[in-house]
Amino acid sequence: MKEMKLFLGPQHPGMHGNASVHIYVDGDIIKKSFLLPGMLHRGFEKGMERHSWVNNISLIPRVCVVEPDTNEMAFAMAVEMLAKLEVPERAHWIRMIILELARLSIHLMAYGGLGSPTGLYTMMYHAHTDRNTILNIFEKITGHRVYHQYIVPGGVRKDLPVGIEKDIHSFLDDLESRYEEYRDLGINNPTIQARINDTIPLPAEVVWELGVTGIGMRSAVNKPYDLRKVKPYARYDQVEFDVPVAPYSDAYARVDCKLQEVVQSIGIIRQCLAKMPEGDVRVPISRGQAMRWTVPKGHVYACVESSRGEFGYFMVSDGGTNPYRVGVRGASYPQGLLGIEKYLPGTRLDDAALWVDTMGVCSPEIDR
Amino acid sequence: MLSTKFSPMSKEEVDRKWWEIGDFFRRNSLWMLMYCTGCCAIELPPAMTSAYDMERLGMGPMATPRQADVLLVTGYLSLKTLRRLIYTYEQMSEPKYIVGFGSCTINGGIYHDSHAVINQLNKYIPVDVFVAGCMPNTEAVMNGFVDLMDLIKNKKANGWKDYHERYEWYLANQKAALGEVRVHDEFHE
Amino acid sequence: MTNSMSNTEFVTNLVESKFKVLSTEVLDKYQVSFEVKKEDVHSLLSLLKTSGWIQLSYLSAVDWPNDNEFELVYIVFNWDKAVHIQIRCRLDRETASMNSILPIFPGCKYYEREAHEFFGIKFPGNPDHEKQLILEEWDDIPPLRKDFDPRAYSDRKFSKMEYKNDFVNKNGEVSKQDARTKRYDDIDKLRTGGKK
Amino acid sequence: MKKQYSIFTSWRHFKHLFKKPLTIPFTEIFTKKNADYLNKNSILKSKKNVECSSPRVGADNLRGFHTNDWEVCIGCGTCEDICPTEAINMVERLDIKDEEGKLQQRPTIDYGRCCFCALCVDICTSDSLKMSKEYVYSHEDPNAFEIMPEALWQGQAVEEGWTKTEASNLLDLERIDMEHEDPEERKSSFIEIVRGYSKEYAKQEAARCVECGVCTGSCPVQMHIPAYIKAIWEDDIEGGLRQIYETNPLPGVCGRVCTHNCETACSIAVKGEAIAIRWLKRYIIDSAPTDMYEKILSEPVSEVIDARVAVVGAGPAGLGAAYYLKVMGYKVDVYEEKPMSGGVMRYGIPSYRLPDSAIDKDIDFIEKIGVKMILNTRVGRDISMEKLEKDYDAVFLGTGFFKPRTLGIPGGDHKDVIGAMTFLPQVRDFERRVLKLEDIDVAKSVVVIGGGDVAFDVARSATRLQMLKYGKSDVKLTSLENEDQLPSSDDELIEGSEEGIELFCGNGPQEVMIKNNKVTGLRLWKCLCIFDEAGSFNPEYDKECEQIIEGQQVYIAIGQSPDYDYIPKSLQGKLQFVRGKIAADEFGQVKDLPWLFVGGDILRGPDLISGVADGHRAAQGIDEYLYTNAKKKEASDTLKEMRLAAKAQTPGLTFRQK
Repeated sequence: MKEMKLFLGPQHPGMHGNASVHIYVDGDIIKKSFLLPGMLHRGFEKGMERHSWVNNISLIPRVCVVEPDTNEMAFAMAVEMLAKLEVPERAHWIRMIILELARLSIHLMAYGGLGSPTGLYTMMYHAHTDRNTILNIFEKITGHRVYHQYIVPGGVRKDLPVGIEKDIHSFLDDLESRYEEYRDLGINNPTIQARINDTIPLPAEVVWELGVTGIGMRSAVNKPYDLRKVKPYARYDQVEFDVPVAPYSDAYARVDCKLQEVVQSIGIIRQCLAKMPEGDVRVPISRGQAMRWTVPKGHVYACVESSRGEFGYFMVSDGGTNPYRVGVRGASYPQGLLGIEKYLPGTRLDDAALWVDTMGVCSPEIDR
Repeated sequence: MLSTKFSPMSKEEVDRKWWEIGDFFRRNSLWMLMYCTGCCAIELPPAMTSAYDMERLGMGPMATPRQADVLLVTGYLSLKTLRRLIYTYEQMSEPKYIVGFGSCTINGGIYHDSHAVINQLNKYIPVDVFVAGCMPNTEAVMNGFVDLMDLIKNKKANGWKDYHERYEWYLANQKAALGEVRVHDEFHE
Repeated sequence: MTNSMSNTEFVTNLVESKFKVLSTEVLDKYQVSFEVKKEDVHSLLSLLKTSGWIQLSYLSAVDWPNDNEFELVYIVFNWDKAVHIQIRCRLDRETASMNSILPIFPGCKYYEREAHEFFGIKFPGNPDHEKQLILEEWDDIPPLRKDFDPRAYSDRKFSKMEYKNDFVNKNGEVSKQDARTKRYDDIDKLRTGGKK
Repeated sequence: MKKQYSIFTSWRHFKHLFKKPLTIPFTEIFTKKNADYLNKNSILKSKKNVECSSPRVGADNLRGFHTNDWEVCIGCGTCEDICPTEAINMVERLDIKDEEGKLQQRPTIDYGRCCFCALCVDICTSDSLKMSKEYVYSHEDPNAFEIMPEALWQGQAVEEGWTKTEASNLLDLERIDMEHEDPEERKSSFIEIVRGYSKEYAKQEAARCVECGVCTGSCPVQMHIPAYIKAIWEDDIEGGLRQIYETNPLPGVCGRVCTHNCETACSIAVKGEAIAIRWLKRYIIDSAPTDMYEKILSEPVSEVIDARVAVVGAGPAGLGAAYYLKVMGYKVDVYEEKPMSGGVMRYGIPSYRLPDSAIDKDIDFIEKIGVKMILNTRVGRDISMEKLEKDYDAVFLGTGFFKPRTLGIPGGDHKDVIGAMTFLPQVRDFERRVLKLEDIDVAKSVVVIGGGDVAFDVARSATRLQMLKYGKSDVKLTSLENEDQLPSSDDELIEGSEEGIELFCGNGPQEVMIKNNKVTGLRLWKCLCIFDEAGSFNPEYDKECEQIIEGQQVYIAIGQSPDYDYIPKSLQGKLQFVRGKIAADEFGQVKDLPWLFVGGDILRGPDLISGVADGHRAAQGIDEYLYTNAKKKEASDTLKEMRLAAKAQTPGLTFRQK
């Protein structure tokens, strides 16, 4: 049969976000494939150089749409490293609550998103409705459902609103009570299992070759390689949680790990709410009004564990009011670009969307 | 005595009547194209799923441009997307409508000084309704859709006609920004 | 990991014993940065890879037009000895070229391609690095160079909205705002030493 | 091997069929307008639902559309500066009342740019800009997205969403502390109290400025305050110095003793402590090295116009006029009665506030650019006014108020009742070692009458002299005004109290108690109100509430009056006097005597910096008089430029002066 070129995306129901996978198929076996990124390119790294330290907080969350908080956190950590800022204790715990809520939200979304390549839309309906509740909680805490602009260098922008603990607890209880339901609906469902078992496996040696991090790596190498454990930031060293791992990384294992992380995140949030001290939530970067804040010279790299892996900000300051250079290491860069090029050939056409979904390829952070 | 005087309708009047009837059905079953051009698309899943359930308005996602009535431009458009969006828009069957989401489609939003993002969407393709917000909350999105229906009812959503009438103008703007509208995918491989 | 030695000390000793390091900076207990000569980068990365720094976290460049140099940054990570290592080297800006590290870290392929696209640095050894990746039909200097002004580019190519709303008073009164702005602009010129 | 589940495991979801649906009803999504549409199209069934339909109320923190309370907004434009998307533009609205500390402009917001980050709210200096809980807005016309926020959103009262809190505040409301000499130590010497900012502290203080320029309008000379503060922040002393000299030839003096109306107007002061504008100005002058002065010095005056102007009185007004006239290219001679130039700066202000070195630095600069000082020469005694009129093309009078005002109470003419302007020059002469300590007659306990800065100067100088003479101080100060309404600056009040001055505020003196021809004290009545209903000075006393405070001397610092003896009678007949001041136009030009200009206290007052402003305006007036009279022709282009540049910076009248 003749080789044929197909586009998966940018306008495709199975594609997450505005990116395109170019696939050459023979029958339905992929012969050659590429990701065509850049459709969400906005020139962030240039934009950040052109905004002051404080203005950047309105730019940062927009790097990755679904999980803005890891961006904010990595940016804030980088600035704090440069300016040698001591973040107030309470701010650390609030940050962890926000980060874990964001992790819940994106795992739910990805789990729901599994509905489109597998054809089980019920999952999507459940997951998005629960995610909507998280977004409303975010709105109460941060002032916006999606672009929170809440974690800022020096702490968080505002203290938690009164009574939010109740909202969070009731949501967590509700989610926990329906956790088994979620599993039954999705990965315990024999139909889904038949679809995702042994689909697009990822051997450990390929992981190192590609540089994949996050769940994709942990489910392959069977080791708790999670930045929250390996180099704890915020106060992750003071909470107890497990890092779900698996010995064999197929689509099933990755989705399974995601779901297990949901349980861990629920636990972390509960511990944070219990352990959180009272106190200030923010310190300014330096004296003076915000537009005249300056940060000492230096080169730093700060990274956090996002739902898709290591999310890092490389930052250079020349001592001025703007960052001199900000580089963003998108967590899904390896699996999105090199993974699709090297690893999709040989699999079936209909598995391409599953790869994009289970590896969490997020185009805005690749394009920036 | 009843006078049954039959006055034949002119062709224009007949067309108009048919359009009105067509508009009634169209506006009550607006099918949107599932194309997430930018970040505001993240508020669409709640609108599509059970929380806001836009199927109550007769709206639903469609996989291909030829089936869809509404193109949602969800936020900023990089040049690379604009090329593909113009393709998509031109593939859609008429009448077709565009909803512009968020600040970026109106005047560039936060990316107004970016080298890769256009500022005013309605210079390149005609937009019928703009929804304010960055990003607009789901409620704002839903209200935007009803605004569009209202406009269709009042025969004000004529962007697609304008695209015919002033195609030269649109094309000139497209060329000014893009150089060439054609997509060359082979560049990248 | 030996108990007597922290991870950062281990790295510093390891690198400084074998290479001539221009500057070393221990940023915190999880991060060390080394500035080395361009020629040493490959052997240093190989050494680190064999010592456990098997993950290439990031690769990018910084433009320093005043020094007429680019700075390449490689960041590698070891999951067992949690230390991020920054390796930085400087390249001449006019003839910016650096041999690809593809044989050491295959994951660098797209990072290098991007660095070429946004800075114009060449990476011999990386077969695809000159192809466009993110941008499409780009018609200006690489956009992350400091001398590229995205504002000017945007103003030139994409028109901005000119609102027809008029909130200003139409009584024909003399604008005080303009006078203030002009006064401020005049005085600002004195900062550069200009005088009557 | 993964566990195999039954195909029916997922069927338990059917139980949700019997639960209350999670779907949000239309009435909690749509606005009334859209609900009405849905109702008309039979999608929303009941008409009743239309009425109660409104979108979900946003959270308390929601960053929705902006509201701006125009009454509170001061038009500072800080929101415009911080906006990361350039969505905010300040638009001039001349229909807003023009008042001190406010600008006649208000923000418009472009919702085609706004990213709802609320940075503008967090940095708003007056907390007027807020975000509402409104978040639904759509329109077919893109022009409808530029909106001028007012207290109402789209004509509707709306709930407050995101507001500024202490944590989210982006302004720095606390002033960097200025080091002061310790009260116990400083009160026994005349060393300068305020030490001045170090470079690091000055930069930190300068970093607090938001560059709004509200201060400029309240400064009598309209200094470019934001510009030179920015210069400090960027560590460009030379640039800052040039900018300062553009509007103020006496910065060293003003950096120490200015009344700093600018700090009252400062937009940071709305919510916090004003920028220390005065100290920052002083920092520039103190840290500018001599060679930098000389570099700037060599620039301004290169050519000379063939016209001569006489300035009578080398005080702030006279020096201001002389400097700007010289910069325009005129030949200027300054006549001063006293042996040193500086007027009130030299003889009226004690050196712990204004040391001679600071005055010298400023006046030397003026002398070096070619202003000729003719000292020890009193017009009317050593040189006649007629001669000035004949020899010069124009004459500027800035003779000030130097005659002490007397107190019309019994015992007020006793020799131990001393006027401030008699005492203070003595103090300065003592500091310069012209007088010895024994020559000054300060009693062991004194009473000062008056509540202004001068009264405090007298009281604090007396304290120092007492400390030097007797080793302890006993100074009482009484004023008509209550403590919170004292006309003096807050610094004086605080520092004076620290130095042990006893305050008897809110009392009017009735009699100087004299026994055996010696002053023993002062009888006071409680003052009920100072001004009568018509607003003129007419204090009312409570005779019941009487107290006597002891003191062996009484100093009177209730203001000064002018001395016009030097003006010949023939000329005085042509002048009009209004409450002791000479009537003249805005530029100080006297009607019917176009060659005569006046300024300073005898024109307008009330403080040093206003005198400089009068001088600057008079310089412009003189320049215009000489040219409109066709007396002079343009000598050269550079000269014309010099004149225009100097005139371009002429200040208008401030709100207070109007």
